[in-house]
Amino acid sequence: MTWSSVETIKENIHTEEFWVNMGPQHPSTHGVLYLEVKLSGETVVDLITHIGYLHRGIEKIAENRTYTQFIPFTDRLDYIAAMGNNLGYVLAVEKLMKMEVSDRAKYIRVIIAELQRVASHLVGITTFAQDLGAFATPLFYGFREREKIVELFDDICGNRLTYNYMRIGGLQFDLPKGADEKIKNIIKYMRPKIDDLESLFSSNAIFTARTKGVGALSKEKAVNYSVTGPNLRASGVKWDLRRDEPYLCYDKFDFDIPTGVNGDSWDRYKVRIEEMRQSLRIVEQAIGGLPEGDPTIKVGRIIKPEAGESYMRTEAPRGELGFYIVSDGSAYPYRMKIRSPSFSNLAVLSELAKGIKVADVVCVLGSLDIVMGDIDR
Amino acid sequence: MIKYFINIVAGAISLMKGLFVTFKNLFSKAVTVQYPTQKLQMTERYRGLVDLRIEKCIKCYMCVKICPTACLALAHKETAEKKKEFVYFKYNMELCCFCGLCDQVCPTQAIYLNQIYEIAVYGRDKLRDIDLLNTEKYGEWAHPTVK
Amino acid sequence: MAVAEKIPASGLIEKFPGGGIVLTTGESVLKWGKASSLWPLTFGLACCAIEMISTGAPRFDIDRFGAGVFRASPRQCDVMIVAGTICVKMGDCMKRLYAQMPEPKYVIAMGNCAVSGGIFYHDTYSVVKGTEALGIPVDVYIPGCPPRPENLLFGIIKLQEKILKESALCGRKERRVR
Amino acid sequence: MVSILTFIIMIAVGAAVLGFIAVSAMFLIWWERKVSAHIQTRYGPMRVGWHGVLQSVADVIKLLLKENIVPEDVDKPIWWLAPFFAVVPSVMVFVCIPFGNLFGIDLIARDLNIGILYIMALTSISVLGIFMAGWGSNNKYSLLGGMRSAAQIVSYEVPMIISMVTAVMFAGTLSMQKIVEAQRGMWFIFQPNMAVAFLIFVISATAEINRTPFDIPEAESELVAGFHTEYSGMKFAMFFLGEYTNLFIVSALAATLFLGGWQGPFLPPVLWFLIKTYGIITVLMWVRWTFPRVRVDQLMGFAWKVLTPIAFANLAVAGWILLK
Amino acid sequence: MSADALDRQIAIPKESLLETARRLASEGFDNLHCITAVDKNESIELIYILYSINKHACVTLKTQLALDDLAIESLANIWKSADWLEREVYDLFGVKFLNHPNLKRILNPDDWDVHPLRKDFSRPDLIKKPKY
Repeated sequence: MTWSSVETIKENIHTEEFWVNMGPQHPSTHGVLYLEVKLSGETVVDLITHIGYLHRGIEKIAENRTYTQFIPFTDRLDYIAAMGNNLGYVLAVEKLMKMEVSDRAKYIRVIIAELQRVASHLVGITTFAQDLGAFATPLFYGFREREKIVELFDDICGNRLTYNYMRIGGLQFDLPKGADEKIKNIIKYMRPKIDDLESLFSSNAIFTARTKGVGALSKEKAVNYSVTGPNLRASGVKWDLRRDEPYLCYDKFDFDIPTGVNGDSWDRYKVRIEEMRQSLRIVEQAIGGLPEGDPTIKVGRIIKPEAGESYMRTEAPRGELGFYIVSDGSAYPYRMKIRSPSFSNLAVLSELAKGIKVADVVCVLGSLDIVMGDIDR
Repeated sequence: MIKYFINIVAGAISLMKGLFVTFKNLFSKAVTVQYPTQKLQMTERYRGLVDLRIEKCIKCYMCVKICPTACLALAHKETAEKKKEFVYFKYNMELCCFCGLCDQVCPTQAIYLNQIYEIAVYGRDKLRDIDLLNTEKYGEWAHPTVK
Repeated sequence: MAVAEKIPASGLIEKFPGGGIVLTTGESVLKWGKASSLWPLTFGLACCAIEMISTGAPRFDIDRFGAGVFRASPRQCDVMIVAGTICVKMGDCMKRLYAQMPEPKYVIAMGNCAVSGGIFYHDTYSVVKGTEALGIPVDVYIPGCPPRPENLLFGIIKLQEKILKESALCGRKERRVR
Repeated sequence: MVSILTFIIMIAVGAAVLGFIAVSAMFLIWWERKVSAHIQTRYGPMRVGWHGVLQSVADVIKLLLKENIVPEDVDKPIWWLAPFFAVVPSVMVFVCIPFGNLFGIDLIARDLNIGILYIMALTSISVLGIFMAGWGSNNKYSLLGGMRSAAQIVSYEVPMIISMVTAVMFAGTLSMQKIVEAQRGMWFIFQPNMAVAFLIFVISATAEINRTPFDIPEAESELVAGFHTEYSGMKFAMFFLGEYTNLFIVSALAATLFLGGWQGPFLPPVLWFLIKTYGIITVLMWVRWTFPRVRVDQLMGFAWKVLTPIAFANLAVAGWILLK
Repeated sequence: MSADALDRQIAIPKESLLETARRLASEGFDNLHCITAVDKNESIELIYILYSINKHACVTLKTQLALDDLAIESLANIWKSADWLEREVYDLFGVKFLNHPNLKRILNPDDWDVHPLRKDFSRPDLIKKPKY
């Protein structure tokens, strides 16, 4: 057979692109995400993201709940990092009411938020590894480590996942007796475990081959898509609200902001690993300098902010979480908009997915670390 | 050509590191709590089911007002001696979100969240309209029989 | 035989003297097999899914009950743990997933959202008020928001008790579906 | 008279082999669950029998009781036949696996003088089952899984066979029993170039039986359950059976070709054979529960750019050593 | 405390939105952080929150839309993040964005014709929380 006849055969072979539905029930869509993927062989030609399978209308609910009553609902937004949502919401209301909280409350909030960041990144990284096909072991290691933090939170506020701990003007409880000792132990326990996780992934040739150069997001695109959080920093933008617009008492702590270079899945993973270490550093400093005082508030009174509006954004584990609250002077918010980080982070997926293999779609999605409750609200 | 072999060897070494981590864990002690035979102690602040210390309640309706899911229903009447008396105090566990706001807002610590956490039922009616005034309401859940 | 003592249903043999023994033993073994091997569907909807994974994770380890094989394909699983809020858009998908599961199939409604809509019962326009509202029969309800992992394990024990009580061969038939 | 006796022996051997396969697969499933559990610092099945040894029995009973769903759009004959194609070849391979000897009887069903050739031929057939399942299911995930599997096994067959040929060259025979006997003095693995061949064999065998890090045909996080997405009940169990039988076979082959088969001091030969085989299986499980999966193009690249050249070079070195 | 986006508000008529947006983009506002709307009963107010990561600045654009003319130019060609955010506003408020690449409902089912975050929204299956 001559070479030219092979060419003619190639021309005559009829190939067809086809659509594959991933989700809403699919093991690697992190919940109920629905992706329509157009494939040519194994290569992705087009990808359409459908969301809304977990749209619970929380913004509508907010208009019918008092300010205190809404706190439990914030837990259910980004359920992997519920404390971060709690914090963002109460800060927004405090900003609306121009209220200052006590120093101890600020410190405890920082400690809790940073521990939550560690817990959240543990889940994020290990589910990412699970998506890459490392079946169950890294995921279960991540959950085993996270369990320590969850048990601490259980001790502090009485629930494992939906904490409802922050209050407008302070906290529900002070730390229980012996909590600072426990937190110190967690820091001691967590550091070698993070190293372990890193040696399980970072040096692993298969993991590197799967992630390096996959789904690279350039600096400009990341900013233009309003990608935030670790995903933005992985693209090389040194932007962290904890440093650039410090809230609470983040300006008192010394920490680095890890950034990536290429913005690929590897960088996104690496930034998260590094952020966990920095968070532990912040917790260590905060627990060392924990001031005395009463972080709790007298609750039960009805909160009625003056008519007005406030927009508060915080650095939640997944990115910038913004609460836009409009008050009409009554006990109920007039309008509440939750600008969730995962929503904007996910929008970039269809851009990143074009031209890569179907296995890489899962990889990119895992590295973006989305939570459907956060996206659909 | 040399680089080709270096890559292969480096890759193999990197995989060994991962294997070493799992190997370490293979012989470390399991962290599992074997649930039905071993049980974790619930923390002091644990938020279980809503419970009531009947004699302490002053019928101020704070808990009913603060509840984000409207799972509490309370009604009272006044007796001849100007004393408040319960008509009913119902708790709908189906709607409850175990947020603890009622516990926190109660001025006399009458309503609180107990330590019960093992609840599973075959029918929903057991979860609805639980009479908080009945002291035996959580009887079977307070002491579950699990083999 | 020491092993036989661990078979939960073996106690039933004593209740049927004489000729019934063989039949009962056979049936109780079948029931025991069904109850000890409940493969759940990987079906996390919302918050409770995290607690469901926690239940699978080392600390609580659902695999001790033989229920740790999370299958992604509905064709291969026995129990659907509805873990989370069911939204209007998801409702049809859920009905379809349930139809795709082979008999005998069981449903555990985990968390108040799956029981009744829970915290999202009032004022929301896009939440289905519980699994039953979709027409999917539920075997065990586990209230909680979210339930502790122990509570899910307790629910699985309850489901096993239920399976041991029902007939061993229910649902065994051939069916053609799309 | 003689023919009846042969017939009875045939039946007995067949029953023994089938029984062994079933028990071994069930044991392996339990063993895998236990190994994975302990790697993840948990216990695994605990509630049925001592440390859950009866777990696989319960699973089989349950799968037998499950409804058998036949999706409407499947290509029926192919869909029905696929599980058999996945299981039967791997059962047939047992004909010439030397288990050692017990009371002077060689535990090998038939020591074919072309044993290795026969095994190579049969192991290639099992891909047909996977491909049929992928094609017949009329499901896009299954189709992708089947396609991947076909490409993968065609690629990895080459280094695997070459590494087997290295062992054959050293033994100078194709008969399995004689290969074992050729390692009487020293197991093949203690020679440097045979150690390389052993590694290549184990890696490509892992790919051949679709285990992590080469489990792309059933890649759970991408393709739900790959080629067996549409199978339920007993048909699914047959794929499982085939998978674990294959796992046993490749480990047994590795033990026979490179680790001296049933040979070893002190202990009876059967025990040595099982120890070696299950040892390799445990290592494969350990690998499975550690590594992520490679991508389909990386998998092909690895086979053709790394494994095949090294296997050929190794073969050349082996030839040079033999001629020297 | 750092700069607050709401402290620098620019109220603009809806006709000049695109022009203003282009100018702000050329001035270095590279990040359209959030688009949202508020139903003010007689009108719908659109709020655009913009940030500049390099210059560390922020600005808020506000524009009013009359209920009978809920249409405005889309910004999806300037900032990619506007794509989904505008779809969300369309879904929840019914504001039509002209020249949007793919203006479809994003959160709610495609066949709905109501916009849930409007104050006059109601559905028969919506159960109001009893107020005490």
